[in-house]
Amino acid sequence: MFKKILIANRGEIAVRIIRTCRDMGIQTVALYEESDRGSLHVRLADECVQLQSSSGFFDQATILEIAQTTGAEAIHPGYGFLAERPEFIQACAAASITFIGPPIDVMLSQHDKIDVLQKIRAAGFDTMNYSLMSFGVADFVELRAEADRMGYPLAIKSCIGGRGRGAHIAPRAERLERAFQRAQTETKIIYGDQRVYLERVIRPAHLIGVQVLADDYGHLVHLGEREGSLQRGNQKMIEESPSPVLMQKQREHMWQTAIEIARLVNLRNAGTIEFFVDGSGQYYFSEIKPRIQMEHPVTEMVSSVDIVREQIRVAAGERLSITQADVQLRGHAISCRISAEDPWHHFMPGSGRLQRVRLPAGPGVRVDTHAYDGYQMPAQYDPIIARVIVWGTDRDDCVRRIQRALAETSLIGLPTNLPMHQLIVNHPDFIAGNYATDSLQREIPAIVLTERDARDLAVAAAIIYVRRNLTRPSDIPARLLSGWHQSSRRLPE
Amino acid sequence: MFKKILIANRGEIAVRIIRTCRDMGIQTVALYEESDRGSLHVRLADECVQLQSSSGFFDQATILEIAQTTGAEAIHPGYGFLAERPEFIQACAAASITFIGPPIDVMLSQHDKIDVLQKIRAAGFDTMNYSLMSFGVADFVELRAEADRMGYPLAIKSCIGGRGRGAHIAPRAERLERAFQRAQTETKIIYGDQRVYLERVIRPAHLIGVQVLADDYGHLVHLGEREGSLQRGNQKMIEESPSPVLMQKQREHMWQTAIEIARLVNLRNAGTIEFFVDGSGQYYFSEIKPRIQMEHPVTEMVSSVDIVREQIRVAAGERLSITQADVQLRGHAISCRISAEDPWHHFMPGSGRLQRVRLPAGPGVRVDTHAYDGYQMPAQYDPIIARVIVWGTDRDDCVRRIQRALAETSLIGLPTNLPMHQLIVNHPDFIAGNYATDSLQREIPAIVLTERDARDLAVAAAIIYVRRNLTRPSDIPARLLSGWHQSSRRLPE
Amino acid sequence: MSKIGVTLGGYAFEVDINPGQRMDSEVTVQVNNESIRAVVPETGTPIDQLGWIIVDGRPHEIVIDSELSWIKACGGLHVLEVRDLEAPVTRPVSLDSRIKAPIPGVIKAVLVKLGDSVEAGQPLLVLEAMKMENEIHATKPGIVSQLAVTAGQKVTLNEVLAEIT
Amino acid sequence: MSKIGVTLGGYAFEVDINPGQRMDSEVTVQVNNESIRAVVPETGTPIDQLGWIIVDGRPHEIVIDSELSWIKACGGLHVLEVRDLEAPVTRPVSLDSRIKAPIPGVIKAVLVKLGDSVEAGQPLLVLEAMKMENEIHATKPGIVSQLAVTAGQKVTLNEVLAEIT
Repeated sequence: MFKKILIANRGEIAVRIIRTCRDMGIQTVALYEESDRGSLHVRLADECVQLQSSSGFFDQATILEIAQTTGAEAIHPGYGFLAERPEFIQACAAASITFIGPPIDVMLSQHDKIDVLQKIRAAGFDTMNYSLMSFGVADFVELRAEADRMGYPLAIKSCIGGRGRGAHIAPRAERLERAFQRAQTETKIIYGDQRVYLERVIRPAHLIGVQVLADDYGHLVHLGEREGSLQRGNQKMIEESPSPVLMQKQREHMWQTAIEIARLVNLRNAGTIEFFVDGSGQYYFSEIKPRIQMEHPVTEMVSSVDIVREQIRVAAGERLSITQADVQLRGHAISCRISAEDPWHHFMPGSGRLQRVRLPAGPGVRVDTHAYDGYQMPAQYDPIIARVIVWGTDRDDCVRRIQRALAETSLIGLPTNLPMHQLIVNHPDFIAGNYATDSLQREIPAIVLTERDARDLAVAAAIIYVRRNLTRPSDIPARLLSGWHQSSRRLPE
Repeated sequence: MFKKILIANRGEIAVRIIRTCRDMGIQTVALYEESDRGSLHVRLADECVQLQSSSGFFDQATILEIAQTTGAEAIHPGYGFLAERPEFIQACAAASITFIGPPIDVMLSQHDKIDVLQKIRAAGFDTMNYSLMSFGVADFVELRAEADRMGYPLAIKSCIGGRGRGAHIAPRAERLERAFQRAQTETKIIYGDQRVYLERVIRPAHLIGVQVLADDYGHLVHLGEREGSLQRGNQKMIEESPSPVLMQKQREHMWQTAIEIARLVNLRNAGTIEFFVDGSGQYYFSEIKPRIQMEHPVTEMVSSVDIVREQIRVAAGERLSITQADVQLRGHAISCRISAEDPWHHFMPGSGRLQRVRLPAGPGVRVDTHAYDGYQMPAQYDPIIARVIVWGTDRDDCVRRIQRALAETSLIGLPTNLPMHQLIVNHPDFIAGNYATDSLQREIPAIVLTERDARDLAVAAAIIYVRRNLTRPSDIPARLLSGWHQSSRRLPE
Repeated sequence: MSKIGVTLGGYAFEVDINPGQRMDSEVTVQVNNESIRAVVPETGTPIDQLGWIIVDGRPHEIVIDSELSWIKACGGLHVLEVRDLEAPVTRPVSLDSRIKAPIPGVIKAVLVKLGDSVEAGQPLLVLEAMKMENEIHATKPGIVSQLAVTAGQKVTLNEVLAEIT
Repeated sequence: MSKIGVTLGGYAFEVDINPGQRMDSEVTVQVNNESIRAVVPETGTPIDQLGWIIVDGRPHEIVIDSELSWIKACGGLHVLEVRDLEAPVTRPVSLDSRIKAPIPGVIKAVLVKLGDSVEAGQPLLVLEAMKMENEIHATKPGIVSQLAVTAGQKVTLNEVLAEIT
């Protein structure tokens, strides 16, 4: 087993990986950029090195050099950044450092999404409908012709596998050009490649992934499925396991398909086979995510398997610690991604100091976060603050628990999407398990205050107003002073 | 099911109970004394009422009145305070309010400890050796005679069942009188009754309790055992489940005995049957704890059963949600009680403001606490801050995880016993599962700093010293100013 | 006795407070002729970090904006309007009409001009930040009474971009 | 250049720091002729709430006493002695010799008298607090140079009870 692992990532996923390393008695090396030196992933590591170049976590050469200098035998890439870069995996091999994730052959075979879809379809599995060609910057005319042939709605996606980003949906022909432009701009920024392809969109649908683990000795297990249909802007907001829409027979059928597809592509380490499910219960292969996914903890909660630990074991050449027969899926888990995005302000990401952080706890609650009280959240990264995951004996139990857990969460200092999560988990459709990929496109009605609650809050506001005025000026931080006094002075008479 | 429950307790156990109530969709009423109005148990409840009288949580009449005024149908007493007061249970019944705990007949039958021991022994179970008589203030001569007859070491214990407090040990004859005086003083304060009895002490021994749940329909299940041998001053510091010293056959035998004893006393709701185990593996009934115990979460972690939920179900007249066949004990759990006691200062309890609180999290970690960043800890209660509980697939896994969880815990503002817990869980004897009731009597060697760590900390101290001197005086809070400047002025030349 | 007018969630309240009483523990106020007891955290905490308040025996987890323009509680964010009814001019002390930069970035486009009449939700500006273009919308209907930025201009967090009155 | 002497864990170090450099991010110091880089939290946090420091690439979770008399790190509490070697008189700025009340309570007994020679760990006083009698022990060997309390006296938190020199 490795003695030391470098984590080529930051934030909550780096903390998540460091925790398992410590649980396994493995030392860790953390990386950070100047503005993020107070992040918990730095504080919890055994060693840490600052990234100096502007490429930061994309600076492959520097990161490999740090691994060698610190004596790390392996690199865990987390998700994003270097998680799916074949050239990085090759560079690791050349430097005799183990890459913790699917090996190069798997990564290369997943790199071109059209190839993957072709291969899966040729093996007899249903896939989404897709364009056989890819389209560059100058190919809008060809793309439009293909789009009109395929029919709408359509997704314009990067040809390179990745974080589900850069995809844009054209609900009808008139929106195709705008979607094409946006997709290409973002794909270029994210993947450094502008080629896109078309995929037919099923709407409403369910996005369901089956977690698969595999070692080098031919052992392959699945840990059940996760439903990740509740998305906003291609980012999953809430995930759960098992899916509330599948019946047991469908579920088992999908697991079997996932295992077969994983065997087909010779998947090793950890990966997720994702499917779209339509209204009739038919499911279609969408893509393979050859990495740890942000939402993996719901699977850990229902399976009691530490997925990161299995990743490390497999990368170290060991066998999986479990067989399929050992896996007992128990109860239900739900996960909410709390991020510093302001739902009242077009989901603008925020940055700055978290003044007060109180995370939910108690029975059945797990929190993965790199944030803490006083943490200075830098502006340049994904604004995720924490993932709140709960377990319950069944879905009803689990839903009440996530309602409770979110109600006990307190984050002061930054705008967050916490109230939006609360609206969702208290919505009758969510409670009934009745949602799909289009649910968050619909307006979610705001909380209606009862008169009694409104009165309570009015009393609170009035007392706080008086108390603020009574406070001696020297006790008021300058930013408050200027904020309030200036704004009241500035109001027109 | 109840719609509203009053929690006649505070702190971490009140938070624990409120969480399960919320998970069940039951409203809660919290109680608090003025100095504790910011505690999390108040903040998380649906309603809260301030206790005005100096008897506080012992003020039975007021608490019942509050239950009636707020429309609470049941009272959960937690542990301590009113958890084992037969007269309170009777008063609840008279007021048509359900007491959540073993019913009056169980409580009365457990009230006199000598009676209990007699009954259990008569049924053919091994008990600790004990004195058949009780002793009042004036009975030292008789007590000494009985003690000399029984042999040492001996425990002098209150005749009334309770929190394991008020017990004092006389290792030999010369220490008997002092132990007698102390036991009587404390027993009077805690239980309002001075009668004590003698019990032979096995040393070293293991203190192991079997968690039992029972409903009114004759269903009785156990959830395995907990080892609570690591004690300081009769308070368990660290608990684990399963016990590291029992072999599977012993374990199952003890479970069976516990079930039989529970049936014998007609135990209902939740209770723990406690045994002492000697060096030869023989075990002796010690007492029945007819209430939720502080250390119950280790059992919840290995059994996936919410004990508070079962308590509430049973009290509401429902059946247990599980049968013995449903109970699957999986993996291993360890719990540490973090309290504001200063291990470098004779375990003096502290009070005041917790300036910074960062609790451990991530896979397999649960924290029960009423504290948070900025919480003003009152002086008049048990100084417990938090219970950190971890789960692992086996004991080795679990031990590494508790080491990790404690290492990531940060509590600033009060002295705590956290470093003592760290010493224990990193000690080779604890790692090997090789400990007993006398282990914490031995000196635990302090952490020896490596030269490199010492150098790092010296650098830290020097930088902090310079930085403090550079800080403008107006930025230094008055208490620091006076602390430092005065103390350096006051040092003799 | 201070008279404070508070509007939120479609309700309006007049709260009478005797500022002579201690404001660090128990406070009694009058609302619509009813006397209500509140329990507040001790003083010393900035108001935007208070965290909780107990009103009439109900504990509320709250986060309140330092300018009293919103309060997060009861599972949502509620826009507040607080007026000191005894101030010489009773204008709201909260409810800022200015549009501020929610994130540092560069103004890519200005979609309105001074004096334009706008609807709530209408795009005013495009702000590029974190590699994304973000439309800045009007928070309420009104007239663009101030436009503080031009296309290409860098803006810092909370910099005033425009004002709708 | 400031010269700071630091003793802890049985080791003694001399740390040279140029106080002219910024102390809010990266700091370079000399220890035993070795140049070491440290990374510290930004200024604005009271020193007893700092929480972390990175020295030579190793992050340490720390809690340090505001009087610099101890540091909690590496899984334990370590007694510190910090001397400013360039101060006119080089006495420790930390290492308080006074015994303070660890909890408010009542002095039940005074077990030593002024001028007594005591050993480390020897009981000095009995303090009753929270219904328990607590013995207050000497923290180091020495002479009782001050005795500020008598039996029956109420004491507040951190009140000086005695001094051992």
